[in-house]
Amino acid sequence: MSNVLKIKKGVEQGVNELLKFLLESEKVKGIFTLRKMNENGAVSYSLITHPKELKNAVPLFPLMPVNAGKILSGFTLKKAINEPIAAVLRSCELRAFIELIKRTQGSLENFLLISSTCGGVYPLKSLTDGTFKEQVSQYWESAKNAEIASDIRPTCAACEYFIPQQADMTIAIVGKNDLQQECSIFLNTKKGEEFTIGAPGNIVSEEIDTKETTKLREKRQDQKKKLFDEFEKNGFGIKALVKTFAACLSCHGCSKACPICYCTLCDFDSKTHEYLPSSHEIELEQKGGIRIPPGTIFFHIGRMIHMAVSCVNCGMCSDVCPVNIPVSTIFSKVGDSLQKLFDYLPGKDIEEPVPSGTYKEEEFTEIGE
Amino acid sequence: MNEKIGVYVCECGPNISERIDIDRVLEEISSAEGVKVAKKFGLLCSNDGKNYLADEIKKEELTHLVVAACSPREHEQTFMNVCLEAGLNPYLFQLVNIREQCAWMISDKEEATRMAIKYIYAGISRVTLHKPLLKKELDSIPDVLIIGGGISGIEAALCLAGKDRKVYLVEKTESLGGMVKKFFELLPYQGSNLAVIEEKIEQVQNNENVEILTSSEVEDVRGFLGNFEAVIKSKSNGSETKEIKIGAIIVATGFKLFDPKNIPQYGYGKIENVLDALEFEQMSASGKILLKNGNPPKSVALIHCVGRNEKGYCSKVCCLYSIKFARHLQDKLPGIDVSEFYSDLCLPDKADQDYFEEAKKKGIHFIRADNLELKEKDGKINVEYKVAGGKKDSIAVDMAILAPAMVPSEDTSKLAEILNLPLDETGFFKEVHEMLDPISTPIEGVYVSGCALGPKNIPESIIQSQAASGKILSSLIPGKKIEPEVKVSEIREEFCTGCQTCLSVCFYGAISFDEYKGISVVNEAICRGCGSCVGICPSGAIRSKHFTYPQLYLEVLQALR
Amino acid sequence: MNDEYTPKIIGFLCNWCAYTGADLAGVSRIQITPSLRIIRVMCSGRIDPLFVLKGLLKGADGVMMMGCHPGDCHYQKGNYSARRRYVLLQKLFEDLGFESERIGLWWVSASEGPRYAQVSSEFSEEIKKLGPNPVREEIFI
Amino acid sequence: MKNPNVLVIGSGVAGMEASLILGEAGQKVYLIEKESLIGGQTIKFEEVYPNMECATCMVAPKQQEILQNENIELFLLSEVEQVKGSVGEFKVKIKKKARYVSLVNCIGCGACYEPCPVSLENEFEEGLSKKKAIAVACPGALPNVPAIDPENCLRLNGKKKECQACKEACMFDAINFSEKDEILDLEVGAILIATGFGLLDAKNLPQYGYRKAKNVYTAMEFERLYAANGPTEGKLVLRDGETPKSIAIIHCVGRSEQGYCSGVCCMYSTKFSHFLKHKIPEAKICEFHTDLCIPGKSHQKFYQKILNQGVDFIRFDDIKVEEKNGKMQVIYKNGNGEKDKFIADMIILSPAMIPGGDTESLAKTIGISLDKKGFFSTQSEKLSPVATAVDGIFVAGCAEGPKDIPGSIAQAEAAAGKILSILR
Amino acid sequence: MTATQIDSNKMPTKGAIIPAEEEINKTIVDIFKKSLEKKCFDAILIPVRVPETEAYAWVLLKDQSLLDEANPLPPIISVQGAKALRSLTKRGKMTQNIAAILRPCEIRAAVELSKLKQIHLDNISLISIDCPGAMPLSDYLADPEKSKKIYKNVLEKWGEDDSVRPVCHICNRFSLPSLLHRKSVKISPVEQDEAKMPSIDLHIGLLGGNQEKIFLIPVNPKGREILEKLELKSDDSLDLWQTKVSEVQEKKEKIRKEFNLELKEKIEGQKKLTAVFDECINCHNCMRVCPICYCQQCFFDSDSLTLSPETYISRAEKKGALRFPLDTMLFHLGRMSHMVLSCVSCGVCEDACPMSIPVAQIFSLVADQTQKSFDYTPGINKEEPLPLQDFLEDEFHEVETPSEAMTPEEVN
Amino acid sequence: MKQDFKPNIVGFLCNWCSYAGADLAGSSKLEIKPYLSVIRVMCSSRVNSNLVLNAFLWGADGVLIAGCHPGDCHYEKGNYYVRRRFALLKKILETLDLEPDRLQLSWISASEGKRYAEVVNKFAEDITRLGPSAFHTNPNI
Repeated sequence: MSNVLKIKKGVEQGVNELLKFLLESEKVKGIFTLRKMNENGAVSYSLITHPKELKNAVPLFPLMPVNAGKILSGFTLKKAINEPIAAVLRSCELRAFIELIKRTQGSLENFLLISSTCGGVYPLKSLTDGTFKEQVSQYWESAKNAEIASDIRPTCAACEYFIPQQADMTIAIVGKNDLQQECSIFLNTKKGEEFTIGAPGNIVSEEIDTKETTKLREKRQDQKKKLFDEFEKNGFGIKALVKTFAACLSCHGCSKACPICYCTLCDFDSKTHEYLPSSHEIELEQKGGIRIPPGTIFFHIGRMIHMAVSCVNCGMCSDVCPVNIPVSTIFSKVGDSLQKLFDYLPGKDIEEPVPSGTYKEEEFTEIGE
Repeated sequence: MNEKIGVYVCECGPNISERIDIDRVLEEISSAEGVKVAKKFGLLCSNDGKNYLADEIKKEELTHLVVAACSPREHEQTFMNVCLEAGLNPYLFQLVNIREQCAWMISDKEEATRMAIKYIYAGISRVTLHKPLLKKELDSIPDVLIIGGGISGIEAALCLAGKDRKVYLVEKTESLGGMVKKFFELLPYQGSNLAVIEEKIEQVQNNENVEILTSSEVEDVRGFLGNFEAVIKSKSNGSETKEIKIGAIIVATGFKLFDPKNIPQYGYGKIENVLDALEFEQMSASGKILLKNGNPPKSVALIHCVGRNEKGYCSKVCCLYSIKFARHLQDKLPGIDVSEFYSDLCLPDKADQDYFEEAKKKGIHFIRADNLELKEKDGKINVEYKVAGGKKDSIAVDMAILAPAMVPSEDTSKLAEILNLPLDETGFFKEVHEMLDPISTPIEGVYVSGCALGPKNIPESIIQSQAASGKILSSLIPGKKIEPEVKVSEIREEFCTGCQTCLSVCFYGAISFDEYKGISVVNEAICRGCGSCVGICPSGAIRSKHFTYPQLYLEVLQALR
Repeated sequence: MNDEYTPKIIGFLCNWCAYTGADLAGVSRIQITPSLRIIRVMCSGRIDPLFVLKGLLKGADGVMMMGCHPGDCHYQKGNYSARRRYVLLQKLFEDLGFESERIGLWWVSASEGPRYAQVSSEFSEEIKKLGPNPVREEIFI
Repeated sequence: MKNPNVLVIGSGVAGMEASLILGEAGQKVYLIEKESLIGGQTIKFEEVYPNMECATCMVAPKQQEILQNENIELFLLSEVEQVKGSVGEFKVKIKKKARYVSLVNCIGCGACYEPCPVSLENEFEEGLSKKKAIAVACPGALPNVPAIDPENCLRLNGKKKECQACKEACMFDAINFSEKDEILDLEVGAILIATGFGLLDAKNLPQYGYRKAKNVYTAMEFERLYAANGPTEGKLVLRDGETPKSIAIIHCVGRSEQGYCSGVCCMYSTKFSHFLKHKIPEAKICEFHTDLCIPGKSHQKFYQKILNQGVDFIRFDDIKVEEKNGKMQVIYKNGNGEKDKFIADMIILSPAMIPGGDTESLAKTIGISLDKKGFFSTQSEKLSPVATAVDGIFVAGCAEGPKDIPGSIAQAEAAAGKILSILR
Repeated sequence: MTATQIDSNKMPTKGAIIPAEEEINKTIVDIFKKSLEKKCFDAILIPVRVPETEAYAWVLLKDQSLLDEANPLPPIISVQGAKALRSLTKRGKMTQNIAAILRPCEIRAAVELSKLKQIHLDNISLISIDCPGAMPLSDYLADPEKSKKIYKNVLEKWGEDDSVRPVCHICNRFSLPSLLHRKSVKISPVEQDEAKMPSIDLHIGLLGGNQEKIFLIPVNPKGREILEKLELKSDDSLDLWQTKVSEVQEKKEKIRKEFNLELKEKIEGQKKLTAVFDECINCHNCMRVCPICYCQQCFFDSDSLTLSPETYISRAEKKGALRFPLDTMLFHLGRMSHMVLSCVSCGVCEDACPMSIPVAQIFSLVADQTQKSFDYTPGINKEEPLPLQDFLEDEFHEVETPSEAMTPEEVN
Repeated sequence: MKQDFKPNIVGFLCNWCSYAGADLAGSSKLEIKPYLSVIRVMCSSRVNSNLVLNAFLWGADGVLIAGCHPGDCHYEKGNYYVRRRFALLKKILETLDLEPDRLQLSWISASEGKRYAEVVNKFAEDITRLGPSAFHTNPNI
């Protein structure tokens, strides 16, 4: 059981109320959250420092233009912030941020982390093809009923980690019947409680995990299985992969959008993987023909080797792919399996080391003998 | 962050203190991040001030120093020396100019204070990104390669060769002396002094510190000031090549004459007894001034400015030597009729005019004319011309001597390529700065002297050789190391894409391309730190130390406070 | 399948144990499979999974990784990391439907010349059974 | 053992260049300058031909270097009194006049000018502007420290002994009225003379109307007139404030009287046209010349460019300037012997370059000879164009004869080269 | 005349006319099969359909059978051809003779890259083809079958069907030999004419062929040599092709003008432009697929711009809010300033933009203006220097503050 | 136009000419409007488009680049390159109608203290007339 701040307002207004309180009471220097930019529905993350700008804040808006974990990492890369900032971000974004901090790509210090039980987000494409407005009308209803909202990112539909783990406060959405009347904010940490002292609303005690959340988790798990099965049905092995990645432009947009891919200069973009003309010619001699630029499969599997154990299934990679390759499905399938192998859930615990950076002497002992 | 920045504001007597509210400045900036102390002082550039600063650096264990005072052009060096003395790397210091460009320019105290605060903030945030730069010292070779064994090359060799400095004198032909050896007389108004030349050749031949390589050519040169390597190919020894190491190079490859055949109306090569100046020099040197038919000429036309318009410049020396020819002809063949056809007389040396006046008195005709045309007529040469006002006229003479423009010698462009030196529009080597640095080239340590740079008389050629020697003697001292510029450009290898754009804009040839790695490489010994390459590199792979992007970028940010 | 077929196998051997072991096999004149091309690395921990991946995608029929036995690493811990990476790689191959049998990791000490010969010829045999790596004919890879 | 120190007399471009080269080589250099600032004539120019570079920008870094180089000891307001000894061991006496302002204490703020009650003609500005008895020659002068003119300072010349307006204004205690002239003894191994040139006084040639007709300027006056740091801050105006609409530039002023061509006047006159054409595009400009002397590989091109811009070049045989009804006219005979005239608002004279004012006395002091034209003579018959007849004494720049800037610099570098060569 | 206008006197007038028996695509492919047979080339770089998919990839091939699935003019541009060439030759020149069949914008990008030392063109014969444009990647991927049909129509009705991407629709550089670069290069006048020609050897003319024949047009001696080896006479008249090229050109110029006027209206000014780029999510796909953006590491991806959080906070405080990711506008304008003079308006940036921002249209508009002011058309001839690596002493005075701080009038 | 608008102008000055010119303006006690912050660079050619754009997009109301007059560059050719780059940038801003008047390129020599003051004051006036840059307040930039 934990303390819950109840604000008698619809969840969206309620959160805004809280944010306004935090900023106006100068408990925080700024609010990092989604902000509406124009009438087309485009949103972006913004650091809001003036309460008047909060009118455009849409913290729970079901779109993810970028993974906020990546943004916060860049924000605190040089050093930690020295005054408190409240950051509103989704579970997978928070997990990504924590994964990055494990790699010293940022700092949690002085952040007040606000998250929510997540109903998923819509693909960015829905914004550009104009379907978003219609789709989003269903969103809150589905969340309330602990259903999978239709048309959300496939990876969201298959995400079972929608309850954030490391947040100071969690806004309950999934399965909350009274969404439109009441905003429930779970105060998970001492920090969360301290910051809400004096906030509007009253405190009660509740459990975040409910029957409803379990229901959604199960549905999502089913969906995941379905998704993975479908992928496997499409074929396995090198031939299938070639087909899957046939249209790949080698733009590497997936890696740029990926929160976990934090390298300044990606190895696959570096000189290491440039070919001498002579090696092209040798291969041409052997095969009669070669794809140019080469290394499409190598890049994707290589990237997988580098980051799949930390993949948080946010789905950014699929969204930015100009040729609609289901990158996130493949990565979450492989990620899922590798994470199980090392019994590791990315972003769950900031103290837990990244599997590739550690080992146990007594593991996999059958190997190599 | 563990910076301990000290900020010191100089009152500069009343100059700053009366125009800027220093106390407010201090109050404002003392809370800036990383600032450990912020203080003011009466006059920091005074001895007291310098001692005070040095003490402060030590006492406060400062890691960075910001001084807000006058222009860096005034006292940057002064305070850098203070840092050195106090054991702080001088590049961890920033001088903020709040006098010239702030106190003295803005009369409103409030505004001046506001600007001063901005500037100091910029200095503080910039200085935190400063890197300690270290002076580099490179060994250098004092030896010198001189290309060209004419009067220029010989003079330079004599000036430079010494116990501790060897000179390689490379000459393409079989013997030293160059053009001047073909003359019958050197300086017109001082009598025949060819002996001086012979004496110099002998001196250089007897100098054990000069290695003379005749019938040789430079094939390849690599390196930079103090450390060049050159490959010399000798034609006489069965095309043997020799590699030498030198610290500096002087190019003294001289000139040749414009070929008058290019201008048919002078009839050169077609009409008998039309000579060019060099042919006449040699004829005179032989002592026999004769026409093709074996008779001495009775009348001679001297024609100036042959090729001047075509080449687009005046060769300066032709007027004087043509007068020399005229007087020589009068001396040797008394009674001869000599006419000089000129466009403008160019006699800029202080003694030239007298020499000319004397010639005029001796009855030499000076005719300002244009549109000259030489035609064969009755076994004589008919010179047709126009005088001012457009009147046509003509005279018939036995012999005509053309004074063609001086043009670059054959190998100039080839050598320019080997040495990576620029040529100017006229095809001569181009000096790095026509006014200020007339014998240097963009490649530090490579000098050009004499007519390889353009038309010149003998004393001027000698002066240039001595000048090049002077530059070398002062910059390449045996046993002393050379200290290249510290604030140079550097390449971040992994980010360089090898587009070579930086090469194209580097005036000094400081950047080369590493074919193997596929990246550009800065030679820090050559780079002067202008940052042109940084300005054009799209990826930011090249950056200039002490003026890096983030440093400037923080200044911009503070400017927008 | 052609009887003549000799697979191309790349072996990444750590300098201190496996490579010495291989040398020992040579000195002892033990017959080694001719399919194996050895690449020496200082430690099995240096074997970048990308090496392995690249080898396979460029047409190697098999890749062997060999290092010191656990606890014997010349650099104390390198082989533990290698083991994790190998496990990761193998799992990944399985997930993607690659023939994960084409890679293998063995601990071979400096004195284990015969073991070296044995594991390599066994692996070679297995690869032979698998046949040539299908990647070799793949143009659009 | 030869004394490695060098005495350089004159701090124009030649003197500076030689000092810097010698200084860089590690030689101790005593640089003597009779004025209160360094830089010589070049710093008076706004721009230089043929590339129209800004002279100040070119020279300022060198001036800074002179002031900062540890090997160069600068003596301003100083002259050579006596030279004894021979190569490797010259003994020199220098007279250093009092400046009355401390080079160490003064920071160049200029607070002292304002209160000074004396107003004088500024010689540096060719008399085109005024200055105070305590002043720097021009804005940007280096060192940026004023000097007091003792002849005109009311306190020092005794007219108003109690005046100390400047001292009161100075916050740095930089002014010291009790400073005295000093005699200094120096020992050097070699001496370089780089005392530069003067211009023939156009007053001596009455036909040009200088100082009679109102708007006749000498070349040097014109240089200052259009200099951005000059008396009008670069504004091109006549004495009455009008902008000139027709300008005559007369070359070869004094050429036949002096018996030589100065070699640079044609080019700098053309440069004036370039500038005038640029500033006052509609102005009519006429250059009067005799033989055009434009050697140098890029000079003819420059001349051609100006010619194409519509500047008239007229070859004259005979020329004079007259003022009639307030209008100045140039009356001349052209190359064909025809008489003609040109009405001009402004006339610029390009007078011959002559030896610097104290050349003769310096030659006597040092004990070396002058040539027929009054310049220092070199051993040109021995092909030693920078060496004088006395071993160890060299000459560079216009002290040796009329020269352009690169010619002076080359000679200075050559002299430095010879000095380094003999002193090693 | 500007480089984009057609000077029919300078266009090649003779070539070989090949009748197309079935599809023109097959005719072209057959020629290339023959060229491999006749050893005109050792290998060919051409787009090939990936088996069992609708995707196209660049393949360098020797094996003739691979040509069966080749298509020199697929309905889409997947990887920009210049990028493929760069991948092939960035580290040095090929030793074998390669024919590369690319669209005009791809060739031009390749020529620009060769100036930037990213492509070694030695031993590579660039073969261009009249290009009707390509379809938007997203349209094609949504329904390949339908798209193929549409594209057929595009090929038949040059310039009329606007199912192609906007930048293709307004492209006026669709036939390379019609472009000549204006500036003389530093070689002898005898070679001048040839040097002004685009840096291609051979051109495949489709215009004027009515889907019944194609024109093989040699641009230089090497091109003629190739035709000789193919046993083709190159003395057929190209009148048909020329006329059609001029006609389409005229049409396109008009469309382009109107289009750009409209576009300007939409994006011009601070507010509008900011709004256009508001939706940018900073994925940098546009830069990554851009053939001209050749940097190993984009400046805007590097650490040069990372600052401490305080600076961001203070920036936010000035405005009340600050958008993240930061500096997207800086990225677009900065990238523009880096590459726009070499921009060939190939449109791949727009294709790759997940937010459907009209990047290519904007860049193409700016490229038009900037290239005009530098009198530069990118990618025509490899000898022509890149504008920013070159200068004239006397130019662009209009951008300087007049050196007269005071005019004579003011003085008076 | 508001009375209290104090524009923020960033000026990149080359060390050898323009910075010296600015110093001269100061030592000549010429009055300038206190809106320009000077950033010293060794050569005007060091100023790349990113620096200018940075300043501009981050809210500078005006950006001035000043260098030696053409032909006077201390590094011989730098200012010719910067002029080209500047012409490009100006054209881009012009095409997109992004207030190109907020950028200025001036040649100011070491002796032109007066000119420096005039240029800066005139520019400040122009910018004041233009009013604050909208980038300054746009939270999306």
